[in-house]
Amino acid sequence: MHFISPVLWQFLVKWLSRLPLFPPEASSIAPYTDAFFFFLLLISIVGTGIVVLMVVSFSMLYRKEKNPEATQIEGSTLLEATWTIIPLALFMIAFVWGALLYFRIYNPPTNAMNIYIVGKQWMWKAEHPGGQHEINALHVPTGRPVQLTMISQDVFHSFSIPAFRVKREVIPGRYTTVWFEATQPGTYHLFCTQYCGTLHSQMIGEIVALTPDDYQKWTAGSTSGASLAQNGERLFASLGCASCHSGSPDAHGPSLAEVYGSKLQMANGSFVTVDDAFLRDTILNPTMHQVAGYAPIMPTYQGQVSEEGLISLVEYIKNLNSNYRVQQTLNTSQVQTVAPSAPATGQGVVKQ
Amino acid sequence: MSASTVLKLPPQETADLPKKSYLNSEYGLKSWLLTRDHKRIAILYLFSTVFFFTIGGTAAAFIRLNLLTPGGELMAADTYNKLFSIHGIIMVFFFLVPIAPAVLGNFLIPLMIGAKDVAFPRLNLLSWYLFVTGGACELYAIIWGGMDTGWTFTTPLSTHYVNTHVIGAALGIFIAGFSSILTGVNFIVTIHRLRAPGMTWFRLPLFIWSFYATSIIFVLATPVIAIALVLIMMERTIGIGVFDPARGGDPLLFQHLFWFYSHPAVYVMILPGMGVISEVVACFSRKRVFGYTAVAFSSVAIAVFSFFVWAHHMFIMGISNYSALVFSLMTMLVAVPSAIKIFNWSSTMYKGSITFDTPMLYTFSFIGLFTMGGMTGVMLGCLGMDIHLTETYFIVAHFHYVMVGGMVSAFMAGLHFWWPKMTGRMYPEALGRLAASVLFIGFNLTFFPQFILGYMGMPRRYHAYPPEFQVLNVLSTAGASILAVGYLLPMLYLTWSLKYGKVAGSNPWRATGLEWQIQSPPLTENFLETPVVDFEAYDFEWLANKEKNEVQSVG
Amino acid sequence: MTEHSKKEILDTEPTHHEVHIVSPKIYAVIFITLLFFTGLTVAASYLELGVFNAVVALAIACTKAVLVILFFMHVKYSSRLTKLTVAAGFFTFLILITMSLTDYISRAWGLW
Amino acid sequence: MRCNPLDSQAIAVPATKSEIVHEHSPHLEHHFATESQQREASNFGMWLFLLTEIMFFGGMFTAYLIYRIWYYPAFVAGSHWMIIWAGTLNTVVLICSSFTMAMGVHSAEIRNRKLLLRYLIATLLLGCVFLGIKAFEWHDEWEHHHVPGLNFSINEFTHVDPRYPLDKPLPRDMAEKTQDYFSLYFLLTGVHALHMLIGVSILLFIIFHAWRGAYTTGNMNFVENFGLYWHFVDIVWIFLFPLLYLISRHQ
Repeated sequence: MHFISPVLWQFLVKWLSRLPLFPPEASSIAPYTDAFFFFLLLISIVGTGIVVLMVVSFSMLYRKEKNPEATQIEGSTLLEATWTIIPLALFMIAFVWGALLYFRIYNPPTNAMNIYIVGKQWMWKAEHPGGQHEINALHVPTGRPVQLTMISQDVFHSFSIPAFRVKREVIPGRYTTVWFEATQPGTYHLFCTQYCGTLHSQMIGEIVALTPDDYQKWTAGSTSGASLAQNGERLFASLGCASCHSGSPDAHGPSLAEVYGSKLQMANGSFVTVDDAFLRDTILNPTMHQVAGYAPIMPTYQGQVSEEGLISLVEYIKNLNSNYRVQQTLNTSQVQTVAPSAPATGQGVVKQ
Repeated sequence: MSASTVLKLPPQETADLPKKSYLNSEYGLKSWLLTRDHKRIAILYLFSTVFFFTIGGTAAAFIRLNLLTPGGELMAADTYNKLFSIHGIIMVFFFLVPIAPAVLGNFLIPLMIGAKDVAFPRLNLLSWYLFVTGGACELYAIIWGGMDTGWTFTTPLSTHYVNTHVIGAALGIFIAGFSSILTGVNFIVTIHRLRAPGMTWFRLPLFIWSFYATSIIFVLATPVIAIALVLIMMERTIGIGVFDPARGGDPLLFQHLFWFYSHPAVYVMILPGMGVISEVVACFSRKRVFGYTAVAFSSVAIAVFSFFVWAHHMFIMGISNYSALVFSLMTMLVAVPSAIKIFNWSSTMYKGSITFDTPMLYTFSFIGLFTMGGMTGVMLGCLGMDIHLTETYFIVAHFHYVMVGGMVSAFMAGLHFWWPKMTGRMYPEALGRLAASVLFIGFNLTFFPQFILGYMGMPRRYHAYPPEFQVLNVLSTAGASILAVGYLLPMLYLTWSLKYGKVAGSNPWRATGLEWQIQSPPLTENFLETPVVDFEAYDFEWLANKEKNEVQSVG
Repeated sequence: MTEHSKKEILDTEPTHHEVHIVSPKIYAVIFITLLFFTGLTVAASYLELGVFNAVVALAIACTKAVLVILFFMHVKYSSRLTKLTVAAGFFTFLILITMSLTDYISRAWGLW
Repeated sequence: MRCNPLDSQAIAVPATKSEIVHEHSPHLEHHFATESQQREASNFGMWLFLLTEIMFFGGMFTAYLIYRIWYYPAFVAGSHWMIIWAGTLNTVVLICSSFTMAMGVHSAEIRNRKLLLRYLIATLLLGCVFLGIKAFEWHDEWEHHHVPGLNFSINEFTHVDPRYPLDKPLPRDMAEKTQDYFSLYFLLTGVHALHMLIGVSILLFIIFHAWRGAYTTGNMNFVENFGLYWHFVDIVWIFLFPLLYLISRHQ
């Protein structure tokens, strides 16, 4: 070819070298997804192959020239049963396999480190517990399960990392989670895959998987000073939360120390395990989560705290092991003016 | 291969179109616009849906052109978003949903069951007017700025975050929805109540069974999207907050209501195609369809199961995982009847006497492409696989394989098959075969690369994309231009054949259906006297005897 | 497809469907019953029945609806096809509600 | 394989002598073989249309059910602001109109024009009464600032309701959710009233034709089908009434 046109040759070489046909496998789940995919691909190829084989061979064997007179055949119950039961069995295997994979991808292991993701039109914000903020990028260590707790400020987004084979819709008003364990250090694509408005295709970023050492260096180098929990503590004080949730026996609200992960009895008699989503929703819709034994007096903080603020609060309450610090903030906040200063309320579209 | 044809035309020197037919019973625009004849209404629908197809197709052409370069330099992101929204809305609601039922169904159902018309001719005309009104609303919305919600109208994006003509678009779909409902009601009543004497349920052509199943979906599913769209319009105009998470509404509820229609609607788009394929396979294999009852009941089974699977569009959207299990299981079940049909069509050819006329070529392309579309559908229905594949080009390729590769191939098969019945003239056979092959090649070149793109993770609805996806996108665009030729070609030669095509005679394919036993084009009243049916569907022996008797009586 | 079930399907096609004229007496009885149930449902809502308030209200509403459908709308005297149609409508309605609720009810079961 | 045509179960029996008489009946459209076939067809078509109506309301009922489970206290509080006597009266009015409609169809069946007219006019009047009472209620809700999107205020839910002194005022976050109740209330009653309005207009048309004697000469399909529609609208209200007005009145 390069005798004919060197330019064209260059062009082709450049193109073909840029033609990947399979995404990298960079997470612990990716081989499982791929194995399942190849199983499905095999079924599909065999199935399609059988159909094509039937059509082609019958076309050749029974075309009009060879077989001028058709033989009428009514049908065959045995054959019908065969091609009902065999596909059904294969589909059932696929269903069970797929379900197992689904629960594996959407059930984080308990030892996973947690990173918060906030999606908005049109950027991804990542909040690390250590206080590192990132925009349109996410640094994660390899060899360690990472759980993402995600929420959207406005519309539906979708957090997709093809190289990790994980994806989860990021929706407004509710936390969703996904987890992965990166295996190969490298930089991978992060896409928003749910159509979210004009710059949907710009809502992309980079997932940087680092070796544990590099990750240590990165966290040390990019901290913003205060950790997420410390931010939460400040907010906890300024919103006046400590005045009721002081942990003292005569307090108006329940003690929050070690509340995360515990089972609470609600006013309507049901039991609820406290998780991130529960904590967030209790701050916004306290009446819907009335803990038994307390009066429904907690005001709603809807519209007063940004999603980032809520994340800080949740992170703070999660790490609250004793009420000592709460008491401390209570003492200091009585000196300060209690003003619900919501950082960054202007960001999301908050409607009343 | 060109000798291989079942075609039997009357001697062209003496043959002429019948003196009286539905086409020349009356003249003038008014006789068309106020007609109550189901055949004329079908022709009206044919023109209007082809019109919308050109709009949707043009939008698709621009989309593919824009995706030639990774940066999306051809147009602004906003324009791109509007184009794919227009493409989706027009193609789904104004082309794929009405095309087969309203054109082929309207024309053929009364002919096939031996009736003079559909049960409610006035409603039939009304449904066309509703369709046109809905289409006009849509065109208004497009011309005055367009809409950029995608065809799925995801809340809260469509309710609070875009400033385009969402209300116009939703209103158009709402009105066109009533057209679907009326068509569905009409067909069900017609099939139940107007069958000719002797035309029992199990003598009906399989075409009728699949259109019956389609109509059930029309009647039961369409109202749910109507109410979902009303809620969107209310939310946008006065802000009632039912889908607004800021006011305690659940945006996922919209998706539940939307997909409760839109998933069954996918079967509205494919079931009629399956009916066409049954007719064509039988005729060109000169054989009764293998396992008639299995094929008939699988149509109904698809229609029924289609109501249980809608949430498989929402597996990653934060629905309950347990609920996802149920919906995934039902999805696996709905795949089985389609598999049954595919195998039955293939085995119909066994020991047949097969010819390869244009409709049969389209049928081959349907069987191949639909099998691939269906199998990738099973992949997407598997919970774990769906996580990686959904919202990427994989799903785009999947539904184009089903909708375009499946439904449009089937529609083309049907259009060519019944073209002599509709117009009385044959299309040019060689060009027809050429177009069928071009379509098949162009289609695969366009959409197969998208499977690979999808598995690599390229998200759908992206105006610009990372450069490593470019080669496959260029391939896809190249294929799209071939595909465009494949669509233009039939439009041209079919128009040409209206005047210059060979005279077809009443039964050029020597097919068995009632519609072939009358003159083409048929009379306004269809049948001179009510036919009495004393033969099974696809009874070629009966046809041979009939032909023999005719020869004898003439001789 | 057995002969029996084939017959069942075909049975929904009555060849001679006689129009049944319902006597005004039946209408009047149904009318009084409906009024009675309306009173009953209002009265029941003032009683403290816990969860059963909703159950009672819905049960009464369903009874009233069934009466209207059977008698005022003549379904009791109609062909099997009509009965099947009505049943199909309510069945699909129930699918919509129950299948949506499978999502909403089980969302709280897990930790996601 | 061949079947005798006489075995067939299909409907369009070829015209026998007795039916040839009907062939020229002015009511029979050209594509039907017999009048009973035509009547069956239109009746069946009407039922299918009602199925779509069931599903249309079904979407709203689903939304109602979900939010009622989620925000039960808000729904109770919202329901307590309904005017119970108006709702009960409206239910009675609608049941009466259903009865008169059924009697109207009966009069058409026995071909009594005068009776038919009388019952149809009664139905029309009752329908108008229903709409009037509904309008009064809506006006009342407007006065109380209960119309979401247009003039909604949660004031009356965060304070003790004088008519239900035992009710506790709702906390702010739950009071906000009463909007969901009122959205669905206006949506459901609004769509229902729209159906009533359409019904009343068709009724006017029918009365005009009944006055000219159109339905008492053998072709009463239209009245019969309209009756089905009217009863359906009644059934919707039969469900709306307890769902919207009667949530825990005892509290």
